[in-house]
Amino acid sequence: MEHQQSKSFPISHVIGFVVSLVLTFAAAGITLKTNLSFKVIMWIIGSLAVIQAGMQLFMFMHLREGEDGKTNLVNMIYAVFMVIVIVVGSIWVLTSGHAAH
Amino acid sequence: MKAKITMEVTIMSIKWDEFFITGDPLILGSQIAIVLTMIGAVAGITYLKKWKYLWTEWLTTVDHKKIGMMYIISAVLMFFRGGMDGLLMKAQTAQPEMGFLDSQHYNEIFTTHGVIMILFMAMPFLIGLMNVVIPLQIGARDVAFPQLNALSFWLFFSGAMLFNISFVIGGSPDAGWTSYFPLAGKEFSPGIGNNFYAVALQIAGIGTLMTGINFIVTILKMRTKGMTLMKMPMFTWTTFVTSILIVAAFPIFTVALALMTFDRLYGTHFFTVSGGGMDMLWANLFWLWGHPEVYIVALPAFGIFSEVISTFSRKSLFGYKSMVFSILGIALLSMVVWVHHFYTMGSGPAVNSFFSITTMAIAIPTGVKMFNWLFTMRKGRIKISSAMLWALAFVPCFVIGGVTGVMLAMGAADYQYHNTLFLVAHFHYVLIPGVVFAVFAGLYYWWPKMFGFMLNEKIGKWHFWLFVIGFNVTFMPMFFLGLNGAVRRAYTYSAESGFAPLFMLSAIGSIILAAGFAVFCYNIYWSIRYADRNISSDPWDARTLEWSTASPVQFYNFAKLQEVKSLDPFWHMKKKNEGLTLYDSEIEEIHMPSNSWLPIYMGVIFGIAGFLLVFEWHIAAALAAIGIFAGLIIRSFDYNEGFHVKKDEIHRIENAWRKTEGEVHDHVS
Amino acid sequence: MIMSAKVDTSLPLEYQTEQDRMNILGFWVFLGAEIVLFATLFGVYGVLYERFAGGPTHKDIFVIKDVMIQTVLLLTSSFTMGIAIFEMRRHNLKGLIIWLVITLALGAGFLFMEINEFIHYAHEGATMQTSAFLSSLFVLLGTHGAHVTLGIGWATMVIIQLLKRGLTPTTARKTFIIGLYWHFLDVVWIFIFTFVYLKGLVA
Amino acid sequence: MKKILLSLTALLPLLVLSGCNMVVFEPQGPVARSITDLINWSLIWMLLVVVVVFGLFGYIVWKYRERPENKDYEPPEEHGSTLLEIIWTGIPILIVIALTIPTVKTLYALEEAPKGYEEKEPITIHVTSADWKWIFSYPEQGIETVNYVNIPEDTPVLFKMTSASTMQSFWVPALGGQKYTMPKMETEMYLVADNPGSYDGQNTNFNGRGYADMKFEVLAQTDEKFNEWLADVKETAPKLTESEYDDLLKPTHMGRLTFSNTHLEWVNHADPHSKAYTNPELYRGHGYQGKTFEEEDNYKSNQPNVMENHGQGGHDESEDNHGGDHNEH
Ligand code: HEA
Ligand code: HEA
Ligand code: CUA
Ligand SMILES: [Cu+2]
Repeated sequence: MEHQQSKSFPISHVIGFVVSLVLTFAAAGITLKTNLSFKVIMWIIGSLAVIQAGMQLFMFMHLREGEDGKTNLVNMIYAVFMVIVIVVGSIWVLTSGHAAH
Repeated sequence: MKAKITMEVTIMSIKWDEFFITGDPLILGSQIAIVLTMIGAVAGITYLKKWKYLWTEWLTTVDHKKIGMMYIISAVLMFFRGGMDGLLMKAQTAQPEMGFLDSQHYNEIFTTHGVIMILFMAMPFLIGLMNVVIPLQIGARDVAFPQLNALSFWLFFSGAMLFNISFVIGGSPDAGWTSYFPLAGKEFSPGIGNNFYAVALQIAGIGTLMTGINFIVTILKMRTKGMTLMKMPMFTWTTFVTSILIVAAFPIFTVALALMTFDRLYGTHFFTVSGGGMDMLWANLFWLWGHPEVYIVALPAFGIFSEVISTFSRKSLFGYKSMVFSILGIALLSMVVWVHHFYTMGSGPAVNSFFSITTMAIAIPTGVKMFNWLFTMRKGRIKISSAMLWALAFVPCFVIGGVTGVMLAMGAADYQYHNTLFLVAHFHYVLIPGVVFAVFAGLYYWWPKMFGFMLNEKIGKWHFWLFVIGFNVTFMPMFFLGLNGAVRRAYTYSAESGFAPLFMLSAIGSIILAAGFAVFCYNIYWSIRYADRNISSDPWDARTLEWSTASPVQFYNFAKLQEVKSLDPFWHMKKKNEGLTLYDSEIEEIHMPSNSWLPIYMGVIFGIAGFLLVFEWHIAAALAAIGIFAGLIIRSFDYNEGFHVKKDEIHRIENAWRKTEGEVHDHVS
Repeated sequence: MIMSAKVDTSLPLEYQTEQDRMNILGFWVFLGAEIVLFATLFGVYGVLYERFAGGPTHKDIFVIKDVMIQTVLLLTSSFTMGIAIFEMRRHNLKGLIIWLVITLALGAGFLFMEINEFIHYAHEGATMQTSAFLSSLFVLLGTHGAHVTLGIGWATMVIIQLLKRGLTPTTARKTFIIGLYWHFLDVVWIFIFTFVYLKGLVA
Repeated sequence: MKKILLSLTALLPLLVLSGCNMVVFEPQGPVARSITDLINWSLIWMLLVVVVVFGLFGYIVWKYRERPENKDYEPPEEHGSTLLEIIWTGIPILIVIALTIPTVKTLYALEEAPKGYEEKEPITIHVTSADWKWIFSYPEQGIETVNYVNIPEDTPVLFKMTSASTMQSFWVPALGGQKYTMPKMETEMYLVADNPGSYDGQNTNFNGRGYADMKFEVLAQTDEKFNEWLADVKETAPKLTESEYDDLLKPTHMGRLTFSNTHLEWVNHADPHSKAYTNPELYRGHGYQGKTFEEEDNYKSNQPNVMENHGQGGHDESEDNHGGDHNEH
């Protein structure tokens, strides 16, 4: 609400768009055109994805806008915690012990 | 019964001879009873000309109090069904080699018992109480999204009915409430029984998820002036945290059930034996939801006990802050303990150690709550009312359940307890004191607020003693049976096992338990008929805002939205004699939402689509699903702004209850 | 709805009434639930992604060129949706509707590609029933695709309301919420792009 | 107060009734013993917790209950006590730590051959659970048994476990804890019996209609007797054929069987790429039947609900219609 109403050119959107395209192609390039190990590639492109998602959240979705901005932030942090628990937890549990064939 | 029906009756490619469950007197009896009840209900309502009343006052209502009551009524009915299942199981295992139920039948019964008790009894009972109480406790006029709230109820109701109908049509699910794969898959359960599980729970689960969202927003945004988070009543706090748990956990179940549906209906390979599926993945997803689920039912119960204990000790809650932090701690920890339900799956000592530690850690915040409750009572003046009795009995009983939980939590020891009756005893010792005692306490406590009269205290004590004694006699023996090697879900056992005396004792206990429940039903009946209607709006001398308005509560809850300065605001208002009177000048028009037929329509259409899907009649189900989309579109274009309550009407209603207030007698014996 | 509709005109349209603020907050909470839902699907995919059961593998079926086009389509649509909301905040109804329509067109393009992709997979003998890997792949992609489809239908309803009623606090709020939804689907796609397609194609 | 007394008095006769002969507290081998030790350790602490809470509860409720004399007593305003709250957070933390350390130790220890037996050459037995029977293969000895397993006393036995159908759990409470058996996977467990004797084993993980009777016997024998038995089996027991094995895997109850070869010759269900022996036709029960999906590797049977008698002591249970005759075993 701070900005925009007055501005006539959506500069932050354009920047966000360009950056997201750059990140996307960078990730594709790293995956397809380099000989890094699987692990390294996954860490790099994973981080790029997280950066890009964060950008969408803050620049396009105005996560912190309005009187509930803080609530939204806590909500998203909690959601990320859940994502880690579910994804990392499931994979850990189901590929340990006897399942590590 | 050995004769197999070979004649296939197929009309419109539906196998009618399989459609209705035949050949069992119990089920035939239920079928007849259901049809008769339905005819009776329809005839009765028609005769009394109550259709219009039913439709406008209940079926289309968006009033949180009425929705809450409908939840509670459904929950009591479901308790009855689930309790009958429990009694049948106890009858079957009362003696070795009993022939009362065969194994298939027993399997169906514990499955429906578990599902119904947790999802269609405990959940709606607690959600019902939340619905009635939360807006009142935070001094609001309704929840944030009243129409969504009605939709939640109707989806729950539709799911519950769909699940229950499996008893007489199509066949009940029979793979346990956990429905482990591969057993629950088409490879080993080709009948449609488990489709009922997948579809009915899905429908009800969506309703629950929306309840969670609704209450989060309600509590965040609709608290009355001055009520900061740290001034919220404890029941509001637990509801808030429970809602967060619902929103965090139910989507996992949604996915798990959807994948189950795909495996069963469309031949995918998530959990199957063939095609690379992984059975352990189901267990993992189920408990990722299932463990938080048990705290989803436990936390609101803790909130109810906090209110009841503090009110009847005439003291504010001891250690309010540490109570809040322990709720948050329990909620957070409850997301990272799920593996304790399958230590025996062999994920290795590192995994098992991690989850043993997180699980045992839950004992710490729970202990904090325990001691806080005890010290709330210390130096108090403990009034032993029916509501308080339940809270008192909760403490020792739940500690038994809790410490046996900690024993189960020790991964290595669990190798000996797992899937035995020791485990069954543990979870009944947490679920019954933790949930059932709590809803009873809540019901006795808030009954006058809901209906304007009290439940009988004397009958209430009978209800209490029978139930609590019966409960202990039923489930205490199971600990010892389990330690002696008796496994769960076995429909019978041999005479040589030596289990017989304890099983018999347990069966006797369940009869006492059932008697207790019957007394409870009688109490409701007696009180409706005979209880004094002339009671005060604050019969317990209570502490929170719901007691500052009329009993039964007027449809707009509060004529004037209060301002709150401290914890236990109503207590302090009474002490300081502040804010209790309403001046004419303070009355303003009140804006209220209108009734809507959409929620019940959506419930019905979801039920129909779900039913068709269960029977794998895909085209018909898809057609019904169009009705769902139609409902969504209609909702999108619905701009009904509600209505305004005129000042005169508020005047009239407020005068009516405020005038009599001084003249009533205190009914608590 | 309960609070009498006190209007705070200093805020953007969609935030002006208490009920609208509650709807927006409620939608954010709902998005939290959606994140958990997709996380579960990703977890399932992460567990099953090498269980081919003798069927086709990632490299047999993924076509990077098509995936890149899909990605660009969706990224662009997220950007145009941002512009649409930007126009809404400038009270430019016409601009809003134009950008919304562009967004939906891009979304439809994405869907078209995805359906083609599925048909292509089926031709390669890769169906939902073939293996655990493919079951989890189809359900993950399909859930996202179903969300996009729903989003298109929903946004169409909102456009009709905008045409009928113009920009009011209520229609603005509805538009804002569909905007959030649309961006969210893009966020999910970023992770599908990375952890499904790129991961499957790492040498 | 009365209620605690009541539940306690309910407890007493129970203890007497069940005697103290609860199988979990009478371990017959080092594995079970290590778990029992852990359980006993936990019981001490749990008893302490129970005593403290019950004591406090009884005292407080009794002392501060409302009586006619204290009707006028108005309780003080009290909001908490940091000191007390720290105490009842701290002590449980200590208790949890006291429980954690031996738990983790035992968890790790249970994965290995038990202490003191590391030197002894373990024998390996493959366990294959099927609906609703237990198949034991001795690959080294080349024999196979159904629903009973003989082991030498005082020797670590490594059970390599898998399932030919649903998920089951292998449990011999007198000898040790349980572990799941799952199709296309292999779990492992060591057990040792101190002395010759017969121990009950059973499935604890619910797997359908025949679950309650899915039991087996573990017979621990002296080395001599065990070798005698082995020799005897090799000489006299028939050979298992593939088609007999297919029949064996159908969902039935049966008595004991003994063979002088093992099914591992043609299939090891623990192999993730092994054939899946599933046939929904055999599991049709009452109620409406949905559509089932044919798998390539299913063993095809076009005769639903037909099961021949097989093997010695075979006891088949064909279609168990609803309301059927399950009570005769
Ligand atoms: C309301 C429901 C509820 C609640 C509150 C709990 C509470 C707990 N549960 Fe329970 N549980 C179930 C419902 C519940 N459970 C159900 C339904 C199942 C079985 C599902 C199925 O398989 O069908 C189950 C199964 C279950 C298992 C799986 C066992 C198995 O399958 O083999 C385990 C294992 O760790 C466990 C542990 C615990 C623990 C540690 C707690 C703790 O939260 C308890 C904490 C409380 C206390 C400890 C008492 C008070 C504390 C003090 C007085 C402080 C001092 C105490 C100490 C330091 C110890 N539970
Ligand atoms: C909140 C949850 C809850 C509650 C309240 C209960 C309550 C009861 N349960 Fe339980 N139970 C579960 C949740 C619950 N249960 C779960 C999750 C399982 C696991 C399922 C599975 O394995 O998949 C289980 C399993 C389970 C088993 C184990 C089955 C097995 O493994 O073999 C047994 C066996 O005795 C049992 C018994 C009972 C009994 C006797 C009651 C009693 O408390 C019921 C008391 C109520 C009544 C008796 C009401 C009816 C009253 C009457 C009919 C009286 C007449 C009235 C009038 C005339 C007005 N339950
Ligand atoms: Cu179970 Cu691998
Ligand atoms: Cu749990």
